[in-house]
Amino acid sequence: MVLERDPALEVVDMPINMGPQHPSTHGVFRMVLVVNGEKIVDLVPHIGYMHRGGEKLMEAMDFRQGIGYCDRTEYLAQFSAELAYCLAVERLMDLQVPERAEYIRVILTEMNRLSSHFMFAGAFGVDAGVFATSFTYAFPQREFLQEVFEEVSGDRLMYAYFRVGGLAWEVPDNFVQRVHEVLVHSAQGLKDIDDLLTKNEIFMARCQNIGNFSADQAIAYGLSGPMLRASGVPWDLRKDEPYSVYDRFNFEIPVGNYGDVYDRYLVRMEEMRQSISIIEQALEQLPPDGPIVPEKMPRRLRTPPGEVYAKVEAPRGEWGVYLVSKGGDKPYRLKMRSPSFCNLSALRDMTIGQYLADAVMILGSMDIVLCDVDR
Amino acid sequence: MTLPEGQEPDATSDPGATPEAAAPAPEVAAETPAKPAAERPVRPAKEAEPKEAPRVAPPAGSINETLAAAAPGVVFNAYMVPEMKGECVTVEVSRDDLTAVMTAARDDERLDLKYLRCLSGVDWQDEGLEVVYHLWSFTKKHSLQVKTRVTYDDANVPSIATIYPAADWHERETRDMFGINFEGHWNLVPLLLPEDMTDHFPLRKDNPLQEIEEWQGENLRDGAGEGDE
Amino acid sequence: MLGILRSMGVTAKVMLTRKPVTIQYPEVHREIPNRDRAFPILIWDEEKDEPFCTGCHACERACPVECMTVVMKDNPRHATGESKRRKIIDEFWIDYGRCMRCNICVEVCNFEAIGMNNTWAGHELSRYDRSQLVFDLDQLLSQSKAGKVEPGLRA
Amino acid sequence: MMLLAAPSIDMPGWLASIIGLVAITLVMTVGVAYATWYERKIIARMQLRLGPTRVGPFGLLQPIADMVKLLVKEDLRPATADPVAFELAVFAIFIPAFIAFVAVPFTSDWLISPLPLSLVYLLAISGLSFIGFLMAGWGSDNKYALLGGMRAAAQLISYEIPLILAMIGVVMVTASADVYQIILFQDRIPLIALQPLGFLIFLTASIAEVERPPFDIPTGESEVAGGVFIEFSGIRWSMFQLTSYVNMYVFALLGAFVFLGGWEWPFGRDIGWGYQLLLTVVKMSLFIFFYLWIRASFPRMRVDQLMSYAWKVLIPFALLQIFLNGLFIVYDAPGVVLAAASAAGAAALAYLAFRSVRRGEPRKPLRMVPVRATGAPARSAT
Repeated sequence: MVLERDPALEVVDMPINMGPQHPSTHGVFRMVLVVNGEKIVDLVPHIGYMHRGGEKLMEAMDFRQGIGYCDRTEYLAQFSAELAYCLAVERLMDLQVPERAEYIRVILTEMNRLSSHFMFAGAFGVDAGVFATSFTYAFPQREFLQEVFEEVSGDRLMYAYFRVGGLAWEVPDNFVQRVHEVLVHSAQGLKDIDDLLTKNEIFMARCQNIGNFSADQAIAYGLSGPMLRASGVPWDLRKDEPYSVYDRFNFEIPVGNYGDVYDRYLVRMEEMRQSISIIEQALEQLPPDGPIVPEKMPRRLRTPPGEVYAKVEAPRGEWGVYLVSKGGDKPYRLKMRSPSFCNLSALRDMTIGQYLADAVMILGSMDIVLCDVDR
Repeated sequence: MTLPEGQEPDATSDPGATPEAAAPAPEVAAETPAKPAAERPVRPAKEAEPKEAPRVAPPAGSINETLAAAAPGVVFNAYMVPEMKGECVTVEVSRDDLTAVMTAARDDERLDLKYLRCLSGVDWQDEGLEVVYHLWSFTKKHSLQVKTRVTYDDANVPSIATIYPAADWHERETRDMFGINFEGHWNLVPLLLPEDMTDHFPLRKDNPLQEIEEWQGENLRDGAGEGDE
Repeated sequence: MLGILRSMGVTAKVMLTRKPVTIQYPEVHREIPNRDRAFPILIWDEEKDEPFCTGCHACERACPVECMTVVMKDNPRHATGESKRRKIIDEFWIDYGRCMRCNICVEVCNFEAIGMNNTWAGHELSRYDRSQLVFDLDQLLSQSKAGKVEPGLRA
Repeated sequence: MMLLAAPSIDMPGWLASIIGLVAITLVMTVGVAYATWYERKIIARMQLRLGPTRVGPFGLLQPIADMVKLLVKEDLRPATADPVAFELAVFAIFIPAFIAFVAVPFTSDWLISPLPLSLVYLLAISGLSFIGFLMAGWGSDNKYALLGGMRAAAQLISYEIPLILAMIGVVMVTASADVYQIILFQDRIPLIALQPLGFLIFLTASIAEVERPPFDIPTGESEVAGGVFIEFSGIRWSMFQLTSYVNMYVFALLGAFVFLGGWEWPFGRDIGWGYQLLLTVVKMSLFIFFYLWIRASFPRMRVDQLMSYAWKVLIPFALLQIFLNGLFIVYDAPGVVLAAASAAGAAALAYLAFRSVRRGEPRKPLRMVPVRATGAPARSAT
């Protein structure tokens, strides 16, 4: 006898709406998960809740005004974003940035990488389920870094400190000493988080072998930064297409073997150590004085017509600016190639087949900034 | 296929020496603060002087020659923009050849451009809409910039999302912002814009950013309306 | 197991050996650096007993978010010879709700007439109504007039 | 044996029980409130923070303020929720947690009702709460709540087994299923020395039973955003929280009684009820501190890891402990042998917990690609 199957008892996949208000979507990001029990069958990401038309707004802003908008786009790696924008305009205008300004840019950008990765480490621990401990270990260190940024630029988050051609104003007199102080703190915070998470077996079990992406996949999906390096592609713009004065430092690029979430975490932790080393080298090489803007700096920034694609290695990956100018003091078209956007587009293929809790971890390992995704 | 004027590869000039860049623009004189504030120069009242970017032919042995060998039968126009400091060769292809060029760029071993770095749309107003692809090769360490141009009325470009999965979201974004229809894309629904906003393309130049801004400025100047809600 | 013990070790060590980093904010204010950028304020010329600002619109023009409104007038004290400023600021509004504190107005000012507030008073500006965030000339000048502010960043 | 709340007045036993329970409920409510304060302070210190400081000295009145806030908060019920399951879920969790105290001997005299099988009673009662979680999860008509409820049910049932098996080991050694008798058994040596493996299993399973990190997947904040409690607010939510803390107390007390010797060890039972109570509270606090410590230190486990840990690691080891105890009883070996064998088992458990997570080959470390400076050294300032 064959039992009649009750259609009400049919096993169906359940769509779950995760976000826009969810503790671990890192901003207003929404994904519709289709789960079979706890396994994810499908995932549909929805972005755009933070879309403010930044590219359009920057078409109406001149090159100095636009810098402030870069901060607001990539609000965890503001200096990287500013640097990419300034590089683009400098290339168009053919400006030579003075030595000292370049070094200060490198120091600040690398410190910014530290603070951004601290943010990642803290938030990622919380995604893994640590009751905010990683967060509270990371955030004081981030705060120390921000204090230096504030002393330099005057603002804690929206620095608007880089200018086309150099810097807005001199760093304070005790800058070098302050950076040295803060690096001690950063190393301490790094050790705390390392002790708390890296070797913890539960953490390893949560991170290892989820969200694996091979090198070919990562390249095809246009991943960049730590995501790409964790997949085994030794590619870092600081090494491969050096900008600013990055060709003057010795450092190492961590490259993962498995391309999973744990490798991404490890790569970022190692990058922080390398950043500390870069900052120390840069502080040593920093010219004690000198101009911070080019001598032949035009009063009003006007570019010749042209187009340029400038990119920097931001903490999240390649932050590129495609700038088209028709002449004048405003961009004709400005495209921000944000690493968060490109990395996030791979979320669907990384997540399918994993557990529900892993989706959170994979999203956390991307270290997205939603403002940067939506722009 | 409309091509912009003056893109002959011989139009060379040194960008740093253009008089516009070097000459300081008139600033408000410090001694005479009594300058009337009638006009608001923030507004781009007059269009910038119509000039084209200087373009030079790529040197011999550049990547465009490899591309020509890799994708035979494709007609393209190769040039370089001096501002890009020689690192990027641009090829302009017709949209009919785009798929062939992209496939060749990805699969040909001499090119090996596996990485789609960036995909941007540019609105050239009278000269149509342009899609710019930035490609990069990890093994060969060279890059290529591919451009294709369409008109407003026939804004269809073949999708390359099957060739480069990275293009998926970029194409959706470009469709949102410029209304370029990427034919063959598997899921061309609005990404950044609301789902129902399919007939309005914010990044096109005919979109009234200025009016909105001015309206907000007016609102501000009255000192009212800001706290009304 | 070792990693688990290490995790427990670090939390225990922190509990026993380190001081909390908390700053009890409303009672304790962190010292803010000299070049801190809160919101722009206008600066009072103590010598001439009038604002530095001549109402030249430079800041208004340079403002990326257009949060400023400037109205200029003839300086009545120029006629009497008390002041060298022929024109002076008549009305000045800054919408702090719109301002993004980019410092560009300070950079473009030719008279050092505007500066970024670098005191806590410049940060603690919560209001119940957004319209109260539009500051007029008197409000913008009051802090500098009282000698409370010496902006660290001036053009 | 003197009964709590009925020291001298002659009253029927059931009335005494009810009065005792009400008294304990009131005491526990305050106790739980202060457990939250304790938790927040301790975890804050572990996290470089201060914890509550605003309300009262050292934030001591913070729990009261929280309670008042939760009581006056609007009690919401989703329109599509199942009213019966939703309303009753709270009680299905709340009541078992509190009636567990009937069998808890706080001191040698303070006991509401002497039960001959009080250990069984405690385990059985505390295992009831999964019904409430299922009701809450299903009744909320929320997918997160449903996931949380299912997770809770699976977890509670799975971890009940190693817990009970560990307790069976204890019962075999002490030859009694009465907590009171088990405490009396430990007059010279606490059972943690004789049963380290059982203790380890109990400790792990009890954390899972009270759903505290790293086993808090039913309420996992970062995944299911509160899980079963997602639709509850105000008084209902606070009752859930209260219950989860009360459960923590119950298991902490159970651990203190069964493995740490309760009020019996190390001073004997003649030290007076005050000291006995103090001893009980201190031992219970040790457990609670351990729970808090774990909470501040560990990430959350994933649902499949959680289940496989219970079924593939804890249950076999609990059976091993029972087997060892059986050998000990049959061959009448000295206690040292049992302790040594159990300790070896505990070490094996710890090792396996370490190994089982790292399945397969050891991971390769990161590859470091060196970058050497190629650019010119720093020029002098131009």
